[in-house]
Amino acid sequence: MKGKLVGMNGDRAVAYAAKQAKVDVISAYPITPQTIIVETLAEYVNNGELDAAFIPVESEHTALSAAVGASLAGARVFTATSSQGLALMYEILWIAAGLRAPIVMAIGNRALSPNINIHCSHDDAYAARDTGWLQFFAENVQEAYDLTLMAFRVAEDERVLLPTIVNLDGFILTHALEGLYVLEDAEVDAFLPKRKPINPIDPKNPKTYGPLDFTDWYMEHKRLQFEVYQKVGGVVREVFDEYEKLTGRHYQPVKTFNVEGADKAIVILGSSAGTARFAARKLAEKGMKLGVVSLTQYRPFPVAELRKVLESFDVVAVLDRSVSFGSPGNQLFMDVSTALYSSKKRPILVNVVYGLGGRDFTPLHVERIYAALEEVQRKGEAPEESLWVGLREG
Amino acid sequence: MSEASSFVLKSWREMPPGGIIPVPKTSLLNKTGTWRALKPVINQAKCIRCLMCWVHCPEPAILRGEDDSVAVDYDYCKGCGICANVCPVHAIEMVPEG
Amino acid sequence: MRWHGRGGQGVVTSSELLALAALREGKFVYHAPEFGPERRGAPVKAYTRISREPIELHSGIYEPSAVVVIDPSLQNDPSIASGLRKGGLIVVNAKSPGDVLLRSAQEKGAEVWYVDAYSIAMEVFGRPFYNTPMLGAFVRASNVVSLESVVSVAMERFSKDSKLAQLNVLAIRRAYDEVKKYE
Amino acid sequence: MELKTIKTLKEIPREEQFAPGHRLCAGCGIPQVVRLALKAVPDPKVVVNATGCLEVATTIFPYTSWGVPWVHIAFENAAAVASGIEAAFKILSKKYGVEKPKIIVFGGDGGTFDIGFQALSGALERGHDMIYICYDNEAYMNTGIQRSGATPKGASTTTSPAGKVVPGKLERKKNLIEIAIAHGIRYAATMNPAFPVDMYNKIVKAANTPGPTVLHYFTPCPTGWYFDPSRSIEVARLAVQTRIWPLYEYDNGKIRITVPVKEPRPVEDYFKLQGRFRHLLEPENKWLLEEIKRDIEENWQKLMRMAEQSK
Repeated sequence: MKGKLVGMNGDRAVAYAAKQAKVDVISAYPITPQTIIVETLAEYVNNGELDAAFIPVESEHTALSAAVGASLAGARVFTATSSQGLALMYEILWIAAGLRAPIVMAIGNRALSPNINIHCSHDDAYAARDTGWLQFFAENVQEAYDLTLMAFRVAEDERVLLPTIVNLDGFILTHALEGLYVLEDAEVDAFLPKRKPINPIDPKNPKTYGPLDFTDWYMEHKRLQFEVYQKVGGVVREVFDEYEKLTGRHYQPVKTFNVEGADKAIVILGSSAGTARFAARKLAEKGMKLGVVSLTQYRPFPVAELRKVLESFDVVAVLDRSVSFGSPGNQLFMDVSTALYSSKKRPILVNVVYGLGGRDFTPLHVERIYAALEEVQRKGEAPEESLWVGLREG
Repeated sequence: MSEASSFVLKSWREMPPGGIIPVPKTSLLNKTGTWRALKPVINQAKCIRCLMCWVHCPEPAILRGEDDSVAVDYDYCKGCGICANVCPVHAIEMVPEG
Repeated sequence: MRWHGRGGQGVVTSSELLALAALREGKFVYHAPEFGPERRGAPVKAYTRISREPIELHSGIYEPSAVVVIDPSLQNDPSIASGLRKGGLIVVNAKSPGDVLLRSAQEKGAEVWYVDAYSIAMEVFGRPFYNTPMLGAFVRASNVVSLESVVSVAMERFSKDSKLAQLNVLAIRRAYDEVKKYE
Repeated sequence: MELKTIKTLKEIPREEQFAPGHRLCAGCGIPQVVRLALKAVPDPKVVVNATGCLEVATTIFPYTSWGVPWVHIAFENAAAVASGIEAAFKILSKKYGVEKPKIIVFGGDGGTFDIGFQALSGALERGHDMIYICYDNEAYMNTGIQRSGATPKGASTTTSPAGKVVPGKLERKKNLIEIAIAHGIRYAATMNPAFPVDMYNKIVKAANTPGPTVLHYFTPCPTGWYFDPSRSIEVARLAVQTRIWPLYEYDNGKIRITVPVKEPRPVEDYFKLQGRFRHLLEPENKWLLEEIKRDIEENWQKLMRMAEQSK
């Protein structure tokens, strides 16, 4: 591993990456479990370690509104939020993407109310899935740091120009200290030079940003935006490759473990992927083979990559740390189902709900899921309902 | 103006990212003079060059000359009649179009 | 390990310093505070996972190898030793370990170590700061990291205030020396 | 560079940075403040606009009336967006020598008094260098004349219609200037299109004041107030002459009446010109008319006291 080994929690690692990215503007509002990011950045600015404007806004709605304004002005902009804060930003999420403002935002993933809860669910990230933001999920503190740096590169690439979310599980990563390797400032400077904005606000070259767009042009504008997402995957891979050359750390949109020769797998997001691999190793000791597939890139959804990986399985559990009420499945399940539907060979899918509101996800749960997959495989048909693991008995 | 028209005539596939309008004042291509039912006519002999009509015109469609004489830009005048009403010497008359 | 104390006692700091010391020795670590709204005075926990292999497991710790009781009033809470592995370790802040604790230790076949961190803290800081002395005691009892690693991360942590850094190091060393195994 | 105030219309710069061809209603009062603000504040400048009449009518893709950079994000956040742009230019200017523009914000009364109130308060508290201009046409005109927190008592709107039981809006209008001043800002003023020199000079003073300033502009709306478009300026002037819309400024702790009204005109003169108030002149609504007159007198006396104390 290249770099200097340090111990940090996820929030601090993200803030450190933003500092090394030499962000110009930080516009953010505190909310648990993201707050440490904002506090750390305020400290960097007030101690003179980071030359940036820190806008201590009065709400998340303003945090993102100001971020969009600053980004249009040509600044490199960072913000962070969680749960209710992201929900309050919702209106502006679409606008940031549509106006092609390459803001980077960290989300300390947290369950949405009611009832109020500060712990991890993926409700917030999922609620942003249609807004046009790119999304990455970090599995550990190292990834939270790495993905934050890479997010700026992807977001600001002139083939992309889209705001980007880095998700890290609330508390499980935001507040957890792990060892991670950080780059030297000069290395980050070389990887991530000063932003070169396209069409920034310039009084010498006046442009109109965010006009009314009626029936005659709105659709064409959406089509133009739509076409960008077809190119993002390629840019992400370029950035992953370049980052690997710099750090020795390998990233890919879809991460696989133990998939060769396995007929059962689980698909999962975030910190639980490691727990799933840990459990898969234990299962392997007992002669049971479970593939673990985790998504580092969630939006745009890596359809082709995922299809290639999953087609060979008989049964696949898709794990959602959220519930999409009244939908034909929960969020990741719907994504995976759609991605696989047109495949010639497709596995039976089982939707699993786990870990809501910080309910701990343990290797025992993975074993239960494995048992459920065995049963589905035996019966040859998918269960009607989703399986909830970790729910209280009785 | 030529800048404005060249932008508007481009294919939508060449529109810049973010739905922006990349050049200023393209509304000059939208001649709102067609909205007008009554048209202001300035009696230059009466005009005292006070600029009241010029400052109050919402379009703006009152052209201000170097010598502060005024003229109506009928391409854009919507015929609201504010100019005639604010003229202290009644030098502007609203007359029906056509 | 699992750390027990009360909000405001630096429970999280102890766990974190231990993790940083292990990291310095080339080990892999995961440290997490108990996840709850911050509240001063209420019982709180923190968790440290240390391994020679990369740690992928991100779940809570239910079967700790060791338990450290930072707040003396918690040692007779019967849940202190819950999940403790057979042959595990309990380190308590006490002049002498209490009956409830000893009973559960016996059931688990756990080793009990104890140190009067209250007296050490009062003598060193003049205030009941138990967390760094208990860290020193735990390091001695567990040998999971070296005393010097812990001292160096403590020096760094309190580097803004050299007096405070020295006092913490003194507290760590004294507890390291004074902690005793209950026979 | 200190900008200069003027005494006559002739001193107002000729250059127009706001182009015709926009689709505001004939006789609309909004462009007058826009034109004067763009003239009074020299380049470089950036305009931020809340959703509202001005925004929708002047930037219908691909047509824009703006000759300066213009940004619209949403309804409730113009002051927030301006905060971000201001902060960005400040740091970009420090780090890379980019020239720092003056920020002018335009928000309607909905975007200022109501949905954008929090964002405005936050921006004023944080002290961003911007001129915030509220063009107040006293209702949500863009969506079809619904009441706002700026709709005056007695006015009939589509959500406060003058009915058989309730004769229009019964609540008073918020006092934007007092709210703005309470944030500790240094300059705030009311403006009216019938008094263009007064308006121009207030914009100049706002531009000369570092930090946030708030200008509250009376916007006659022929469509929503039901009057003949040609009488826009007459309606505006009457608002001042009846003491309904006092023209004053708050400048570094001092209140000053900028257009004194020694002999006020009867409020009925103002009301009878506008369909939104006509019901107030019916005998059964006399009680409301009297109440409104008392409010106007009370507001005026309060203002006079504040002006007196400032001397």
